[in-house]
Amino acid sequence: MNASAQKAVDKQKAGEVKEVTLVEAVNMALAWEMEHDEHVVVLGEDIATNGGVFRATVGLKERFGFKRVMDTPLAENLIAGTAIGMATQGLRPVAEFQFMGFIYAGMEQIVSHAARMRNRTRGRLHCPLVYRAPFGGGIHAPEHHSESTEALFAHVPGLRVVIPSSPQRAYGLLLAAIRNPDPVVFLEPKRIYRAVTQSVADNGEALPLDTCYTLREGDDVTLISWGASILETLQAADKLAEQGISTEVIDVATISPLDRETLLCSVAKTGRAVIVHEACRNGGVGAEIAASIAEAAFLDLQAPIVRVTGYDTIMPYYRNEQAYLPHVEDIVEAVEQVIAL
Amino acid sequence: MNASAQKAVDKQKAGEVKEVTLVEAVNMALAWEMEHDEHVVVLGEDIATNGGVFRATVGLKERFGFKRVMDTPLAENLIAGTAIGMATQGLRPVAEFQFMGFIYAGMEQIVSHAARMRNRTRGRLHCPLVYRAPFGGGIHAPEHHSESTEALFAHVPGLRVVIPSSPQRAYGLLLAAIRNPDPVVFLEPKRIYRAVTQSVADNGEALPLDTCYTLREGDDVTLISWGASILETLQAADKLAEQGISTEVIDVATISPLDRETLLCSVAKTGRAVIVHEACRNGGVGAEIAASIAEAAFLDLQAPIVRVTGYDTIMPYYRNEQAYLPHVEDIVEAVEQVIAL
Amino acid sequence: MKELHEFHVDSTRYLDDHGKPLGDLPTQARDLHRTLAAYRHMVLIRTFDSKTIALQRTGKCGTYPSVLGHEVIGTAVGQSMAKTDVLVPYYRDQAAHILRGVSLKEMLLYWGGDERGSSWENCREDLPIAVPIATQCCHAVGVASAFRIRGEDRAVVCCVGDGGTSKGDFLESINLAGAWHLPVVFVVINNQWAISTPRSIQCGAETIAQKAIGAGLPGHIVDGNDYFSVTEAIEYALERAHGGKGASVIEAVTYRLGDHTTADDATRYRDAEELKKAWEKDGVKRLQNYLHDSGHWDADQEKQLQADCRETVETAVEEYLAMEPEPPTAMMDYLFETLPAALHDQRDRLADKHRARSGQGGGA
Amino acid sequence: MKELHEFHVDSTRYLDDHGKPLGDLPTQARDLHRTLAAYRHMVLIRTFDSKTIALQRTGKCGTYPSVLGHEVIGTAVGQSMAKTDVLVPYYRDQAAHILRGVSLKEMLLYWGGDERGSSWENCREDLPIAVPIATQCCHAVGVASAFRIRGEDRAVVCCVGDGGTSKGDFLESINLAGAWHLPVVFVVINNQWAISTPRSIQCGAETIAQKAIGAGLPGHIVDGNDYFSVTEAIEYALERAHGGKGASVIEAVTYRLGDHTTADDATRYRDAEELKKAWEKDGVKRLQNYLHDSGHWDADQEKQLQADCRETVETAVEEYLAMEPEPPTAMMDYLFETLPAALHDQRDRLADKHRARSGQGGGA
Ligand SMILES: Cc1ncc(C[n+]2csc(CCOP(=O)(O)OP(=O)(O)O)c2C)c(N)n1
Ligand SMILES: Cc1ncc(C[n+]2csc(CCOP(=O)(O)OP(=O)(O)O)c2C)c(N)n1
Ligand SMILES: [Mg+2]
Ligand SMILES: [Mg+2]
Repeated sequence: MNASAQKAVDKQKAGEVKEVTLVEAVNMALAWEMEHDEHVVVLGEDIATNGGVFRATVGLKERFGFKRVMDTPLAENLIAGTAIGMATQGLRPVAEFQFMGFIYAGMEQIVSHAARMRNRTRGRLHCPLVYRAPFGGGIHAPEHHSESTEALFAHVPGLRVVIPSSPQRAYGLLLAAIRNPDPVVFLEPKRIYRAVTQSVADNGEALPLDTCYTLREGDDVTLISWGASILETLQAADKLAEQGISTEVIDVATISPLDRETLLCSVAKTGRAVIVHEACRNGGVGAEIAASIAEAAFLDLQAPIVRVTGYDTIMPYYRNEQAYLPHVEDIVEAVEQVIAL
Repeated sequence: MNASAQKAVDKQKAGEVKEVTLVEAVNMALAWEMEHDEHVVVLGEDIATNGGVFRATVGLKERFGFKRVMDTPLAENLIAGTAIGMATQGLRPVAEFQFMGFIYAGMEQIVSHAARMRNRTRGRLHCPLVYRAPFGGGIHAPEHHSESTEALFAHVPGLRVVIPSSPQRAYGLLLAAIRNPDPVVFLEPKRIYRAVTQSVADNGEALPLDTCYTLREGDDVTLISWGASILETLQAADKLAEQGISTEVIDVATISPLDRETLLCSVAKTGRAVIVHEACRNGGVGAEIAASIAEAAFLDLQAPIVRVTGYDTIMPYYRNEQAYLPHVEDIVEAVEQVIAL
Repeated sequence: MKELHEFHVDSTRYLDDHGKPLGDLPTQARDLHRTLAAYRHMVLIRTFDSKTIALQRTGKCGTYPSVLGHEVIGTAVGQSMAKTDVLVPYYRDQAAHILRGVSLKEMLLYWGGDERGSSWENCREDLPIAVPIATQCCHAVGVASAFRIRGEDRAVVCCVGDGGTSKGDFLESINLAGAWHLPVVFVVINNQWAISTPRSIQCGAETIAQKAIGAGLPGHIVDGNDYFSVTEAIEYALERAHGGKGASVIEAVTYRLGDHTTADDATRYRDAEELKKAWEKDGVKRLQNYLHDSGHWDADQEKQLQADCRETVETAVEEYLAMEPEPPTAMMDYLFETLPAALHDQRDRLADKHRARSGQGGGA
Repeated sequence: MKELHEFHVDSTRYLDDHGKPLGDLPTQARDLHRTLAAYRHMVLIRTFDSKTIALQRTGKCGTYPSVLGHEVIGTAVGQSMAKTDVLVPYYRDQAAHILRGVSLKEMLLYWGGDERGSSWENCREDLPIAVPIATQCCHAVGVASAFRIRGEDRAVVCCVGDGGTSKGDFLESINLAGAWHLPVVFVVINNQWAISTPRSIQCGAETIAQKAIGAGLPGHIVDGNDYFSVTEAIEYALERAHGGKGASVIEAVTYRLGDHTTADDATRYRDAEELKKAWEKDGVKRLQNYLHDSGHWDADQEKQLQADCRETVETAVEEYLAMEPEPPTAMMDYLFETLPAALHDQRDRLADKHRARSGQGGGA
């Protein structure tokens, strides 16, 4: 099909509801936005001809051409910095880091430039870009392919850090991230890239950033999580419901800047909070959430805030990775512990 | 003076008590250790002939020769990685990043290799190295010269992050860091590089890592800080004492791994804690400390833990940097606030 | 069974140390008006430079990197670029910035610790000064990519020091510029020093220009104190870039005649003799000699120029000194397009404190 | 006024695609024993490779990068290095590792998701496999610096892919090797692809070897499927390194005959025809032809070798499969030399959970 025919078909399909996985939702959002905003370009290693090692960008090059869908040389620092240059020119680059474990080479560009261009120039230039990276463990991958270091980015002023945990949120949040006029680090939980499908209307509707998503309402305890751990958190909520414990489950979604209000309202109601994340505990985003709640909801809290997290060590290679990851039982145990107080 | 004469003179002088600033103490520790351990080498930009832009390495090249005191090309990633290669060979490299704001290019090497070499090889190889960097604001420097991003390193398993706040601790902790068989990120608070002098015995005695230092004992509230903010924290303690408020002041010193025990013991006694740091608040090391205390000392706490920190924004250029930094009055106010509860 | 693959870079010089033509001059030299403007600009920049150092010494400006010895290169860059081209500078490009439209006052604000010093009323698309060495090179290829993607006939000039050429950013960027055939001109300002680190320690290669070879780009060396050779090289490279012929690397060889910055003391690490010799090659004096010798400049004109420059600079300094600092809340107001709810409290606190401390009713 | 600075890299080939000498062979070719050992090793490695892929397909091993097409280079590296030299590998150097003393079982453990796969009983100083592309290059110059500092007569061989040559780490490291005159040999395994990214997108230069020029190093290109040219080049470069003559860059040109890893499907992005042509240049077959033609190898020997290799590999696989996983507490036990007090609780929790889950009394 040639480009203009494709375009027509696509317009017809707009709003079509599709049953998709999280990674397909990412692809759908990219395609929608490229179709509707010519400023959107994507770049990264193996994203064009190969469609990305996880197929997140599949079909984009065929549809939008190699000028807007760019395979780069192998250099993450370059990818991070090139996107910045493009963004200062009003493009909306979406740059992929193949795995979060390889984002560190781009750290200087991200911290010292992407996050600062607007502030430094007092708004003259800004960086409407998205850095995408699959993250997290549990897929039997080699070393460096299982990282969850979202906390490193959450601490950097000037960045937004957004993490979807379902196909619908992947679609809506990625659209919002691309349209956002400031840099967004968009981390995709690869363990649940294909875990479930969901109906997503391909209608270009973004979901709000900077807000938590309450996935389940409850009274006894607030469960706070994001990314792939939402899966186990919801499973734990089910189990706890069987025991008669009513949990409120919150997907933080934008881990920085943090929507403390939703978290505090929930804890004001439940009096208890358990935070679940895959990243190691020491200095994880769970620490900021716990510290914020413990400070602001001091009088509401009926039990200490417990964190269920990865260990403070290097993610083991895959034979032992399950021993590192938080499991449903760990969450259940933690809730039982805080409920007992 | 030739090398062996110098050596003799130096031996005589061993143990000599000198009145030195923090940066001189750094220099003294480096010189001591290079004299007594031939495996110690130093490298970085402008550290040899120029003796470092802050003069931390002055005289080392003259004394120990250019083979052990190496000016590198301008590339922080290379500096970080070269030190790793040296360390796997049993050298004890002390690599300087000229300012903490330029360490990010070395992030991949630090996170993915220095912190992991021992674990990855099951102890076959390891990285006994020190990454030194001056950090923090308040010296009227240009952009990127005032960073306090210690939290980024504290979250990385396999690293130690050590911050001295006095000449004595600079001397003792740096010796300990060099002798430690694992990688240490050693951050030097440049705002107090020359703020005070202290008597330091140049006797090669290291101070323990992984432990907090209690600088002042008290009953009403625990003040927790590190680095240059220790200065204001101690000043606040004095002011508060005048008001009849008795504070315990703790210098965390090793911010990762964290000596939670000392902090918890203190809070068990005082029932209140105020954490002071220059870094921005969101996801700072203060969050981990607050979360840990709030969890473990839930029943001891008589007031919420308050954090006195930099704002969640980019460190302003110097005309407004004082508006960003935490001041004595801010600490005093925070203490008054928690005491009132 | 053995085969050789051969490569080269070229080097060019038109004026000797005293401003005497070594042979035929390039076409650009026929434009007397432009040459005179260049000389006037160099003197202005030099005047500005020494004044700013004086301001720093008296606490009225922050750490400042002197442009002494780099005026010719910056002037040639500024003159050669089209208005719609984009400059991606490092921090010693004062001469280029001012020609692009940055005001002396803005320049002072920047080094005076005020972010408004990069908000630039003119040259809105030029990138701000990059302090982290060589990082700007990646932005340059990004800007050039944007031009290519949109099919615009524009080019980028990216400046970087000799020290900067050791850093991955420069090397990765020239590689991309070569692979993607991007309209960028990399100008390496080889002033022989990176703070205290001499050129010999940066790199074992004979020239820096030859780094272009590994990226598949043409490399040129020019005498950075020879206005004509710098101008010719940049114009040639810009023409190629505009003509879709891709990127180039120019190594402009000069000498840093001042300290690295006002925070530095170069006598610690370099020879007085070396510095003295470098002064003999000074490009500003050289161009003056050339103009003088060719009958286009005299002592009166020089005197007048010096006075004009002093006055221009004085006026700018006064404007600069008269600027109130921004309110502290400015530190939050440009972080994002819209301040996220999470930061409202902090901004309020900042405003309150400022009000309390400045004892005013309003302020923030 | 114009001057040219000239540079070159050379390229070498001794055997044609069918193993026929194109002229005189280098001295190394006279060592029949070594050549036969090389051939045997390549076959072993190829046997190991296909077995490991089969293990992965049946869930008994993790993602694995096939060495197909890289056997000649790794074998030449492994054979040429002195025992006291240090290998700084990337992740496709199976052939070199095994010659250095890594066991097949250790190799399997590594790709089987077990950290003990890098604890290596032999070659204790070789660096482990580096997964983050090109990062190992910085370690290589660090190791070489250590040799120089201590005045030891040792050298480093650092391997990196063609993709890796675009990354700052490689470029910064060759620059340091040139500036510091370090005893390193950089071997670029140019297999034409970086996952799906063809060589032409990595870099606009004609060759990768010419990147050496910018670092002031000699650059050599060899046919990476020609055992003799690879061997000669590495030996020559190692001799220079040992002789205090500094570093070199060797570009060994080959083709990745397999998928990038078992997680990849190369048919998505590359031509069947291209692959077929590459097989015609296969270096293992080529060396077999050479040995056959020169009367040193026959079908019986080949049959025997194949059987021997299968047996060796089967034995290693059995040993590997019989290994119990480490206890989960191992994830804390090698983090630091001594476990910091801050982590005692977490280790205890890990041990408890493991005990509970495995239903055993001890375990951790
Ligand atoms: C990434 C980084 N590292 C270190 C510094 C500190 N620093 C500032 S200028 C400089 C030397 C730069 O030399 P060169 O690139 O030759 O430019 P020049 O100052 O000589 O014009 C250094 C090391 C920095 N600004 N950025
Ligand atoms: C820093 C980094 N970025 C991305 C990756 C993912 N990745 C693994 S291999 C590879 C391609 C490497 O190509 P090349 O260097 O040519 O080596 P080859 O695999 O062809 O032998 C990529 C992009 C990685 N491992 N490290
Ligand atoms: Mg320089
Ligand atoms: Mg390759």
